Amino acid sequence: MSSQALSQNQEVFELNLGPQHPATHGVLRVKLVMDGEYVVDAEPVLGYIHRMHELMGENRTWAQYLPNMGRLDYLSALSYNLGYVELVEKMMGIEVPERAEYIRVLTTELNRISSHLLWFGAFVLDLGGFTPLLYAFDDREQILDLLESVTGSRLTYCYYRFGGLYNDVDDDFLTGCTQFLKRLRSRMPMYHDLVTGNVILRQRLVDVGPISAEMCRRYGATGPVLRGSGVNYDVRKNEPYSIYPELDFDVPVYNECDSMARYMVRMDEIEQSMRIIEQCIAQMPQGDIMAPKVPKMIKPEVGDYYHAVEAARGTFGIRTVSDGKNQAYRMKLRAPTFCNLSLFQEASKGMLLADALAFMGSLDLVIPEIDR
Amino acid sequence: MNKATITTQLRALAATGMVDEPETAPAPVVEEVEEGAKKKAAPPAPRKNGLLEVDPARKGVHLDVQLNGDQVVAAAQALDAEGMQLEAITGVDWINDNELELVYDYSYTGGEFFRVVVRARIPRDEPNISTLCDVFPSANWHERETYDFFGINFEGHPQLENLLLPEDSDFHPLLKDFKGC
Amino acid sequence: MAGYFKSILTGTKSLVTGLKITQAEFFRKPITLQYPHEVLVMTPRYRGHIQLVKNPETGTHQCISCGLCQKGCPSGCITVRGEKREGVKGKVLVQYDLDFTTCSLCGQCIENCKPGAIEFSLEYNLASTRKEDFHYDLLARLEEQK
Amino acid sequence: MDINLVYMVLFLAGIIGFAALNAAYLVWVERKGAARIQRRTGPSEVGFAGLLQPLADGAKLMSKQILFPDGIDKPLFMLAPMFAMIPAVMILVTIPFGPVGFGPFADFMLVAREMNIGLLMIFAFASVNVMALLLGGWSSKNKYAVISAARAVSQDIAYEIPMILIAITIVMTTGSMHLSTIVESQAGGFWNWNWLPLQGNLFGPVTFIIFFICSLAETNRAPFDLGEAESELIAGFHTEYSSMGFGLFFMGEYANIVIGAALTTILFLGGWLSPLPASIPFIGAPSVVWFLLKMYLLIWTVVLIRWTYPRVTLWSLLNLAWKIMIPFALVNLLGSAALIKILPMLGL
Repeated sequence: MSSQALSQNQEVFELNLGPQHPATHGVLRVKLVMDGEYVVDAEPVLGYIHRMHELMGENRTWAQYLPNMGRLDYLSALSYNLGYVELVEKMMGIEVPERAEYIRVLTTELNRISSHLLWFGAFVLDLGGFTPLLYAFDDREQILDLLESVTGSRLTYCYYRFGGLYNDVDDDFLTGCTQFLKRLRSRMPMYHDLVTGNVILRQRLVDVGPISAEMCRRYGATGPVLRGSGVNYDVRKNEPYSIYPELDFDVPVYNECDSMARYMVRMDEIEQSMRIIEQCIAQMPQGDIMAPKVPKMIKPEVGDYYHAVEAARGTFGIRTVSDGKNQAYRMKLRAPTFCNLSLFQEASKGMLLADALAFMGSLDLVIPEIDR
Repeated sequence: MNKATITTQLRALAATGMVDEPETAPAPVVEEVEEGAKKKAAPPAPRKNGLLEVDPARKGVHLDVQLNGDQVVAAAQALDAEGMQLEAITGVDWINDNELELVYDYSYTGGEFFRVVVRARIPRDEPNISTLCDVFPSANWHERETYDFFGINFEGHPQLENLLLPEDSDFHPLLKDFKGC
Repeated sequence: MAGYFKSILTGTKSLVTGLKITQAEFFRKPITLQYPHEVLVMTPRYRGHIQLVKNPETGTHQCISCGLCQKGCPSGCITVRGEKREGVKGKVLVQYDLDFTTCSLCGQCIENCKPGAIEFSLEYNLASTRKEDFHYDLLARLEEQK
Repeated sequence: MDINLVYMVLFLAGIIGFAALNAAYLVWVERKGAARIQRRTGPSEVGFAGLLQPLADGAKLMSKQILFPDGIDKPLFMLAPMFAMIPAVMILVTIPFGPVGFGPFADFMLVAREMNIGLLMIFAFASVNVMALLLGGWSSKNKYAVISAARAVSQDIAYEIPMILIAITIVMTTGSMHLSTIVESQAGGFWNWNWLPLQGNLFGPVTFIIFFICSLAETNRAPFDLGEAESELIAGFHTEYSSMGFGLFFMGEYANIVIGAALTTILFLGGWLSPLPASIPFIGAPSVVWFLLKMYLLIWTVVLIRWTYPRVTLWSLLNLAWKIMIPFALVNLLGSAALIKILPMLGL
């Protein structure tokens, strides 16, 4: 692409963005070809923290692979845990007790809120505003404290088990959740006043980084990126799993296709996740948290299986091939931001550098998940 | 998106690919698999080409199609025309059959729950298959990743370089005969 | 033209709102913890590295050296060794080493443990410049706790 | 020896000390203020409430090695930080801080060397500041720094125009470029200050805000910190600078903030004049305390703005200058000219 630009006698230069750069939030590298401040071509270069999780899946038992799930996307680890345990339960035909399902959904949604809050802060940081980051961290810290009190860890959770949970939640946690929701509800208007309504932010986001629904489809983009392009697709609604069909929540969809739409989708998703958590607390039944009969050694039937869940960043899918042994024959992890980032090269053409970085922020990248 | 159209098209595609076998030949894989598991016999023989309608609650997909290697582009075009999106491309190394399997996952984001998986088996010694980049741009990175891990050569790919592995690596870690580096 | 002035006005209003919020936050108390001066107590379920449980009756561990924790560990960071001794039923634990550098705190070992001989500790103040400092001898650690 | 010369040397030393002290402690104010805005505590370890932190930072910067990347234009590279600091000190020399206002030397004017065309000189030297960014960015041989330098130049040119247009309005209404005269012409209470139209400045409050915004943009402060936009250009023009090279850029930035705030105070907020009429004893007396009060209030606003808003993009920044501020300033210039003629007719 750079050669093409050069042949048109444009005065272009190459700019190497990353792997150490404040805006890439990790070790992503983007090879930019710039014409002044305009991006002629942007080629993401991946693999700086590639850890070959898929190979690890092939030489560990099904249960031993669980901790890996928390290390793909360290910001919404529980969604990935959920996807994996549900896949294994699907293969083994394990019925999960209802209480466990409610706790799983509750904790996953808490994790989704914390992930979106961190994205919110980091995104505004990309745009040059520092303070909202720390306000968001303040709220996120409450979630981490709550999750720590049940799961024992703050980031890389390993809480779900095949057929249930590691341990039960107590009333303190549930009242803590209720209090937190009350607190976050009172904070959301502040976020909207300070950030959403800000004229500078709107100028930087409205009509910047347009991605059409067709482009999303061609690139396999999912999650808030897709919903910001006016496509009403959420795995929780469209391919229901766990107890999501029993819960009442909306899928926020914006038709503007710009960075602002993606921003608004995530902010609205925080509200919807709060609704889900409230319902989970209200409807949570008493009972066991582990299925009565979970085989000690997981040996799924021969065949291949697929399961998808809605992680904070889009559709997380696992395709696994079992040869009847206690280890997977093949474990494919389909990471949402991998696909979401792949459209960056086409979509960022002709953007200003500042806009391209704002656009990249709006994709909500988590590099360990892209590199796996 | 029309499920019936997709099913018909893919079935026809699978049928044309089968030179020796009649269309009715492939038995439902699920049963075959269960037998194999019960008997603890030698691993089941590789599946024949064909289309299976499987239970999504158990398998996670609705249609499971196995095609010849040269038909995946046609299948992708048929699915693209129906508005499906390519979710992932990956490979499986069937070292005992001396074959590599390519797995293409398609999903539909328009509302209905519909997932299709297209597979193709290619010989392990000559891992060549044509690229989907012209149909789905998302295939670009997925194919580069598969090239990284399996060394599969996607013919016609615009930039078949290592994506996740280091630029100078010459190993393919997901091949079953990979012994660390 | 009216839109031009209106956009300037609404823009200015949003900027003033932002200033009001930050100025109001300025007068509120800090929420951060001054770490070395103030220290948090971990919640009971906090996952520190594992340790041997001390049986209050016998005053020693409950490990039967079955090695299930070692077997179940995804990263192979546990080494358990037991010996046959005369006059004692079963094996006697002689070595329980934990390589904390590779541990991912998943809890597989604790779940696998039938007699409930290991638990998560609440230790989090762990920092060192040497790798060897994270190779724990849990038996010795239990002795120290006495 | 001429006593005036002694005064001058003393004042020069004082001004340099004032600039350095301000730079050091404005950093402290900025860090502490930002921390409190963000519900943190900020510097707290070095000295009481971290008050010695700036000294520790300074000592650290001075003890660091100066790095010269390969292939840089070394003379320019070394010259650039000086261009950032020297004009700032030169401008501070001409700024009158007002009479002491109390005690035995109540009428003693705190000014190093005032000139009758002080305003002109300030703008002349303020333009040199752009050179620092341009040279620093250009000589670093770093693509990010070059982009940053290009941004800084287009930004500073765009914002100098409305700033000077408004300054001309003030010169018209007061009839002088002498800063003390400009202040004295605003005497008689805060309603007589230039930020209200009573003296003939037609869109008084608007021009005040425009001037303030321009001074933000001139000093490359957030939200106009396009030159050093850290999430885009890492550190912009001073990416490659270390040690006191960076330190001078840093001090220059804070000295420029002081200048911007001082100039706004003089032009619009009555300088060292009390907001109340001089007839009221003690509070009504003009004093340097008033000057500093107004100036630091403005500086605090600058700090608050930095920690509240996201950064603008280059286009919206230029749009703001060319499409909003310059038309306003021009209309204001013409309107004020008319108002100056009308006001005497109304007997004001």
